[in-house]
Amino acid sequence: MSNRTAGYRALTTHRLFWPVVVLVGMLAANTVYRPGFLSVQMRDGHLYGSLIDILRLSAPLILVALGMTLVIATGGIDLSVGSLCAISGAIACLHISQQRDQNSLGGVLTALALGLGVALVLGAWNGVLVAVIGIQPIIATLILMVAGRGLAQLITEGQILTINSDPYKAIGVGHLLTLPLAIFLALAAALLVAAVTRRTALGLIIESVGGNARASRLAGIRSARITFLVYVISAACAAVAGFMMTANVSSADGNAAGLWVELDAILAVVIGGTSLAGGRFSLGGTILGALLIQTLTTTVYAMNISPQTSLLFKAVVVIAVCLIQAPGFRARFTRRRAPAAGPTPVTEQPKEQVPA
Amino acid sequence: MTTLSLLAARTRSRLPRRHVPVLATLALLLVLYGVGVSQYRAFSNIQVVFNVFIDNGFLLVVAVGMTFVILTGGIDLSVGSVVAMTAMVSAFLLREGLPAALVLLVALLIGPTLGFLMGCVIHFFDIQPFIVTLAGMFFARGMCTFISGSSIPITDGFWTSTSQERIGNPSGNFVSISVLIAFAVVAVAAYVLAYTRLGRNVYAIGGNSQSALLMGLPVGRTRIAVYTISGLCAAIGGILLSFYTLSGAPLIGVGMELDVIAAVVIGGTVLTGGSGYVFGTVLGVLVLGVIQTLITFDGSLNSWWTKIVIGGLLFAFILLQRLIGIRYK
Amino acid sequence: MTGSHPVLTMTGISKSFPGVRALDGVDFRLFPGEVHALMGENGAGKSTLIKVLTGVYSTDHGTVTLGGDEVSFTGPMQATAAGVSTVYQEVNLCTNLSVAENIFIGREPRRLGAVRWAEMRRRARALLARLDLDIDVNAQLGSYSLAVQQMVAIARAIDIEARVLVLDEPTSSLDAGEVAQLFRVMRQLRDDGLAILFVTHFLDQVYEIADRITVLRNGQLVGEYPTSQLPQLGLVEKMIGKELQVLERLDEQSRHDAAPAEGAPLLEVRELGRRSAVARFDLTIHEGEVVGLAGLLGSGRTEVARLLFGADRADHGTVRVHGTPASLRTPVAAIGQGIGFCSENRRAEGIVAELSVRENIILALQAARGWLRPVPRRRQDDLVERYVRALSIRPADPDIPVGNLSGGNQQKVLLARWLITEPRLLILDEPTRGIDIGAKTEIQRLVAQLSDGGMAVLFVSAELEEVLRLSHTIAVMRDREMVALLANDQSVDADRIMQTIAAGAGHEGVPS
Amino acid sequence: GNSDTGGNGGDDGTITLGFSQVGAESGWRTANTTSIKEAATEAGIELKFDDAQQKQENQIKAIRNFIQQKVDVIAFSPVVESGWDTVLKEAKDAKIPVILTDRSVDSADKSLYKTFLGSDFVKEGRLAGEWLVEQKKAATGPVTIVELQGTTGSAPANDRKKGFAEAIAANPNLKIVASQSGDFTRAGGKQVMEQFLKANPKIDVLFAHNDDMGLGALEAITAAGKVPGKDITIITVDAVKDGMQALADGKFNFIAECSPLLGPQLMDLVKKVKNGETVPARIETQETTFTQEQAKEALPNRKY
Ligand SMILES: Nc1ncnc2c1ncn2[C@@H]1O[C@H](COP(=O)(O)OP(=O)(O)OP(=O)(O)O)[C@@H](O)[C@H]1O
Ligand SMILES: Nc1ncnc2c1ncn2[C@@H]1O[C@H](COP(=O)(O)OP(=O)(O)OP(=O)(O)O)[C@@H](O)[C@H]1O
Ligand SMILES: [Mg+2]
Ligand SMILES: [Mg+2]
Repeated sequence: MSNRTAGYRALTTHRLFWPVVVLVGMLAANTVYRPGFLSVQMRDGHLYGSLIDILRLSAPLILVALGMTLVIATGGIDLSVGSLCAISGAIACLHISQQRDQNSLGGVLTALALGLGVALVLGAWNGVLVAVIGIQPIIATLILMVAGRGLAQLITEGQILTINSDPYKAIGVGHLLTLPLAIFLALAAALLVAAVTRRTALGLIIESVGGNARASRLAGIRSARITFLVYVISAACAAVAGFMMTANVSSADGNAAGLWVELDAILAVVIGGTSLAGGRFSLGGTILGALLIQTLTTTVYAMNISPQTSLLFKAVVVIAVCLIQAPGFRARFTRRRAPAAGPTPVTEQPKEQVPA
Repeated sequence: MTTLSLLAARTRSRLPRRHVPVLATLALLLVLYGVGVSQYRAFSNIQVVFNVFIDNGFLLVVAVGMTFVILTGGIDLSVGSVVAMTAMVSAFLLREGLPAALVLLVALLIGPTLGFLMGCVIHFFDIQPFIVTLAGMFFARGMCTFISGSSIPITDGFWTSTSQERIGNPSGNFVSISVLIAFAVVAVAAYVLAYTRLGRNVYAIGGNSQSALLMGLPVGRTRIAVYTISGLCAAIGGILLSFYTLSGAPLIGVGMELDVIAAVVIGGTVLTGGSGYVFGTVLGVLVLGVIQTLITFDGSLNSWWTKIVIGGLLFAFILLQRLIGIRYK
Repeated sequence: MTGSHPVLTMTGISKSFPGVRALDGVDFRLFPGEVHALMGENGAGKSTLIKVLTGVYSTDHGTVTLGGDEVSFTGPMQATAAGVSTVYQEVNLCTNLSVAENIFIGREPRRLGAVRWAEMRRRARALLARLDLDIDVNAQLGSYSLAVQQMVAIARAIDIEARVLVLDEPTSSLDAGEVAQLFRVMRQLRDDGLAILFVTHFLDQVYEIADRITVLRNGQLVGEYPTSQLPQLGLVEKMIGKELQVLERLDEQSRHDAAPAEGAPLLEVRELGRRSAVARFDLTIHEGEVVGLAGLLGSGRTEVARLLFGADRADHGTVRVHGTPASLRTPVAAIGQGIGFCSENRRAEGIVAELSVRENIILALQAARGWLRPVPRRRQDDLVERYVRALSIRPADPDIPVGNLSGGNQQKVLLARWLITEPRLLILDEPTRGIDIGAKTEIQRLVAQLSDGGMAVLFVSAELEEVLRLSHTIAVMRDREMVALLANDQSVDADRIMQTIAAGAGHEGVPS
Repeated sequence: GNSDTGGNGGDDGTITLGFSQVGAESGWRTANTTSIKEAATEAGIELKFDDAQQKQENQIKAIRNFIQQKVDVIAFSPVVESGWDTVLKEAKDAKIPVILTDRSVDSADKSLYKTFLGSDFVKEGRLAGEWLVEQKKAATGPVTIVELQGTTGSAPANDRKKGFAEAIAANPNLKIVASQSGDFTRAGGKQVMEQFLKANPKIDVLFAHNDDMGLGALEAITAAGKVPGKDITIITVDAVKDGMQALADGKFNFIAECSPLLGPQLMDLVKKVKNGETVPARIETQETTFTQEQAKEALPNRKY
C-alpha cells in the first residue's frame, strides 16, 4: 500500500471529513448558481462578500453551540439558551439606552458585565435544578426557556429597544484586521473553551460523567459540580451570543432574539459528531456544524429558494448531511454484499431514574 | 434480622414505589385544580374540566405517541409539523372535493408513513433520532407551506358535524367527539404497552437496547414501530386538530413538539427511556392544560407575565413532584 | 456422543476489528449431549467466537453449520429462533424490567396476544426454584446484585427450547453452592441431548463438568481435546503457550502461616449499618492487613464494601480513620480518606466504555487531583505503561476505547485505575472476575505485595480459595449480617468457613 | 381569597370584556395591547386579557374559558383566518357577542360575530404598491424590486404581498426579482437583504412587510455602500416610531400605516354591542400613509 492511499484513507475516515465535504459542496453549488458567490472584495477597509457574511452570522451560533456541546457531553441539554440570548441582550441594551452618552466605553462595559452577570445567575439556576435537585435537564431548562422569554420582554417592555452606541455595535458588525470582529470573538471563545477543557482535565471529566455517570461517581468525580459548571458555561456563551445578536441590529427584541437558536445549536453539535447521549465531544465538529447551518441558511437566500419550499430544501440537506456522515449508510453502499457491521461494543448507557 | 423480615420489608416498601411519581403527580394536579377553584368562582364548573379535555384532546393523542418513542430512549421532533401537515392535507383534499372517507384514509396514512421512514433511517443507518426527526419536522412543515401559504377552511359536512357534535347536554356540560377518540387512543396505548410483546419490547429497548438486542428481541422492528406509532398518533392528532379548528393552517402547532415532550416528561417518563406510563402522560397533559386555564381565568397578566407565570408554575410543580419523589425513595 | 454428528460446526472463522485480528481461521465443533469448554486467556477470542456464532458480529471468512444446514445469522434474534440460547459474558438483561420479565421477554406466555402476567410470574418462580434461587420475581432486576442477575440470565437461557446452549463465563461471580446447582442443571440438560458450550477461567470447573475442551490462543485454534486426555498443567500450557509453573506459584501464595497484621488500626467502624441492606457491624482493618469477606450469594458482602466506600450511605454507625472520627458519606469523602473501591459491576459502575484505556486508568487519580491539575502526560505514559505491562493488558495500545477490550482486560484496567492512586485501603469487590489464570496469579501477587508494603485491602470474592489464600483475617457474612471474624490461621479452611456460614450467628473468632 | 372576577358582569353594571391577543411578537403588537388595556380602564370596562403566544389552539382555549366565566363580550385578534366556527358557535349559544379585531375570520356564517374592527392588510399592500407605481410612472427601463416578506404563512404576509403585487401589475416595468421571508424581525431583514444585495447588482426598490425588517435592511444597505432612500427606494408597512424616524430622516421613502391603536374604537363597540345596538359588520381603523414630509410632522406625537 502506497503512502498516498494510506493518507487518503486516514483523511476519509476522519470524523470531520464528511461534514467538510458537504460544506464545500454547498459552497460549490452556490458558486455554480452565482459565480460571484465566493468573491470577496475590499470595501471601506474591510472585506465584503457572502463568505464573510457567513462567518459573521455564524458567530453567535458557534458560541451558543460551544456551550451546548459541553452540556450535551454530560448527557444533558439546554433549551434555555435562546431565552438567555434575549435576556442578556435586552439587559445590555436597556442599560446602554439609559446612559446619557451611549457611546461611552465605560457604560458599554458595565452593560456587558450586567448582561453577563444575569446570564451567569440564570445559568447557575439551571445548574442547580439539574445537578442539585436532579430534575431532568430538558424540563429544567424548559422552565427558563418559557419564563426567560417573558423576562426578556419584561425588560424591554415588549418593545424593540433601539440603541445608538458605536462600541456596542462593534460587537456585532465591527471589524478587526479587515474581518468581522464577531468571528474573532467566537474564535476566542472557542479557543478558551478548548483550552479550559483540553489543557485541564475538565474535558476528560465531562466525557467521563457523560459516558458513565455511575462509574464516574465511584471514581471520585464530583459530577454534580461538573454538571453545574457546564450549565453556567453554556449560559455565559449564550450571553455573549446575545450581545452579538442585538449588536448586529443595534436593538434588543425580547421576542425574536435567539428564537429557536437552541434547535440550531443542538443540530450543530450533533452534526459535529457529539452524541446526544453524552460522552465524547468535539468542539471542532461543533464549529463546523454551526458553519454548515449558517451556510445552509445563506444558501436559501442567495439562491432565492422560495420561502414556501425553503424548509423542504433544509430537510433534504440535513438528511443528506446525516446520511453521508453515517458509517452505517456508507458501509451499505461501499460493500453492498457484506452484512451490516455488528453493533459497537457492549456499552451500557447508565440510566438515571428521576421523574421529571 | 432474618432474611425473611428483610425481604418482607423490601416488598412492602417496593410495591408502591414504582407508582410514587405518578401518584405524586396526580396529587399535585388536584392541588393545582383546588387552587383554581378557590381563586375563581367559575372554575368549579365541571365544564371547565371538560374543556381541558376538549382543548387538549389532540395534544393528548400526540403525547401518547411520543410516550412510546421516549420509552425507547428516542425522541420525535416531527410531531408538531406532522399534525399541521395532516390537517393541511385534509383541508386541501376536502377543498379539492374528495370524499371525506378517502381524505380521512389518506390523512391517516401520511403520518405513519413518514414515521416509518424516519424509523428506518434511524435504525438502518444508525443516525441519532434527534437529527432525523428534526429533518422530518422541516419536511412536514415545508409541505404545509408548500401546499398553501394561507390557511384553508374546511366546510365538509362530515367534518363540521363531527366538530360541532356535543356529547352530553349540548346546552350544559358536554364533551366533543375528539375527547372520546383521545380516550380510546389512551386506552389502546396503555393496553399495548402493558400487555403486548411490542409494548414490553419498548420498555426493554429503553432500559438497554444493547441488552435487548442480545436477548434476541426485535430491536430494529420495535424501533421502527414506535416512530410509526408516533407518526400515526400525530396523524390522528392532526385529524382531531382539523376537527377542532375546521381548517388547515400552515403555522399551526409550531413548537407543539416541546409541549408534548414536556407533558410526557412531567408525567414521569424518563427521557433516557425504559420507565414511564401512558397514564402519567395523561396527567402531564392535564397539568399543562390546567396551568393554562388558570392563567386565562386570571386574565390580569400581560404577555410577558403570562410566560413568566407559566414558567413559575411549571417550576413549582416539578420541584414539588421531585421532592415528593425523593422523600419516598 | 461418539459417532453422532456435530450439531454445530464452525470452520475457518476469521474476524478482524480495526487493528486487531480477534479470530484467525478458527474451527470449532459441538456435539449433542456434551459440555464443551472453550478455553483461552483474556482476549483470546472466546467471546468473539460466540458472538460470531449468534450473529452479533458478521464474519470476515468462514462458515457456520447448525444441524447440517449452513447458517448466517444477522442477529441474536435469528440465532435464538434457530435454537441457540446464549448467556453472554457481561450480564445482558434489562435492569428496568422485573425479574420475571427478564426471563420471559420475547416469549411471554400469552392468550389472544395479551401477556399473561400471573402465569409468567408463576413460571418464573418455578424456574428460579430449579436454580435454587428464592427472590421476588416481581421486583426490578436492578435491585439485585450482579450475581443474582447472572443467575437470572442463566435461568432465561436454560428455559429457552434450544439445541445449543452457550454460556460465556456464567459462573464468574457465583459461589460454590450456586455453581454446584448450575452444574446439576447443566448435566441434566446435557443428558437430555443438549449441546452446551461453556466458557470459564476456573480450571476446576472445567474438569468437573466438561467433556471436551477447545483451546484458543491469540485468536487462533490451538486444539480440541477430550478432557480426560489433557491434564490441568497441559491445559494451562496450551492456553498461555509457554511452560510456566503457574500452579506451583499459586500455592506459594498462601497466607496460612502469615502472622496476623501488626500494623496500626487504619479503619475502625462501629455499629455501621444501613436499613434493609446490612445489619450493623463492627470491623477494624489494620495497615497492611488483608481482610477477606466470605459469604454466599446475596449475603451482603457487596453492601458492606459499598458502605465503607460511601457508595451507599450508611444510616447508622461511626467511622474512625487512624483514630480520628471521619465521615464516609460519599465516594469523594472516602477517597479523601485514602480509600479506593473497585466495583464488582464493571460495566455499569466501572469502565467508561467510550474513553480510552489510558483515560480509564488515570480517571480516579485525576478525580482526586481535581480538574485544574491534569496528570502530566509524561506521568500518564509511565503509569499506564507500567500497569499495562504488569497486568498484561491486551491489546497493549493505551489509546483504544476500553469498550473494545475483552471482559478480562477491562477488569484489569479497573484494577490499574485504583492501584495507581496508591490508596491506604483498597476495597476490591470480585477483582478477579473473568480474569484468566495467569493474570489472576499476577493480581493476587500484587495484592500480597501491596499489603506487605503497608496497604490495607478488603477483599471480596466468590472464590473461597482465593479469600483463604490472601487474607489475614476473614469476616464471614450471612443473611446480610457479619456473623464471624476469623484470624486466618492453620485451623481455618474452606470447610470451617462453610460451617460458620451454615451455623449462622456463632460469633466465634477473634475480637477485632 | 376570591378575586371576584368574571361571571358577574351583569350584576353591578360593569361590563366584562374577554380579550384574547395573538401574542407579543412585535412592538406593534405590544402597542396594540397597551392601547386596548388603557382604553378599557378609561371606559370602565373590566378586561380579562389573555395572551395566546401566537397559537390558535391557545386562543380557542381562551375563548372557551371566557365563555365559562360568562364574560359580557368577547373580542380577539385571530391568529389565522379559518377555524373558528366551532368555538364561535359555543359563544353564540352562550349568548356572548364576539368582536374581531385586527384580523378577520373567513367564517361563512357571519352571524357568529358582531363586527370586525381592523385594518385591511391587502389594502396596505395595495397602497404601498400604488405609491410606487405613481413614483415610477416615468420610468422607462425596468425597475427591480426586492421584497421582504413576513413570517411565511401568516395573514399579514400573505395579504400585503397580494395587495402589493396587484397594485404594481399596473406597470409592467415594475418587477419583483427576489422575495424572501425575514420573519418580521430586524435580524431577519438584515440577513436576507445582505444576500439580496450580493445576488442582485441593481436593486431599485425594497418593499418590506413591516418597519422592523426595513430597519434591519437599512443596515445591510449601508454596509454595502449604498444610500438608503436614494439608491434604493424603501417602502414599508406599520409606521412604528423607529420606522417613522427613519422615514423622517429620509432613509425610508414611504410607509403605509397599520395602526395598532384600536383600543378606544373597540371599547365603543363593546358598549354598543352590550347594549344590543346594531353595529356595522366591518369597521376599518382610521389609517393613513406617510411620506417623508408627513413623517416629519407626525413624528413628535408618535407614541409607539
Ligand atoms: N468490538 C470490538 N472492537 C474492537 N476490538 C474488539 C471488539 N471486541 C473484541 N475485540 C478484541 O478482540 C479480541 C478478542 O476479544 P474477546 O472478547 O473475544 O476475548 P475473550 O477471549 O472473550 O476474553 P475474556 O476472557 O477476557 O473475556 C480482544 O483483543 C479484544 O480487544
Ligand atoms: N435469597 C437471595 N439470594 C440471593 N440474593 C438475594 C437474595 N435475597 C436478596 N438478594 C439480593 O442480594 C443483594 C445483596 O447482596 P450483595 O450484593 O450485598 O451480596 P454479596 O454477598 O456481594 O453477593 P453477590 O455475590 O450477589 O455479590 C441484594 O441486592 C438483594 O436484593
Ligand atoms: Mg470474553
Ligand atoms: Mg457481591
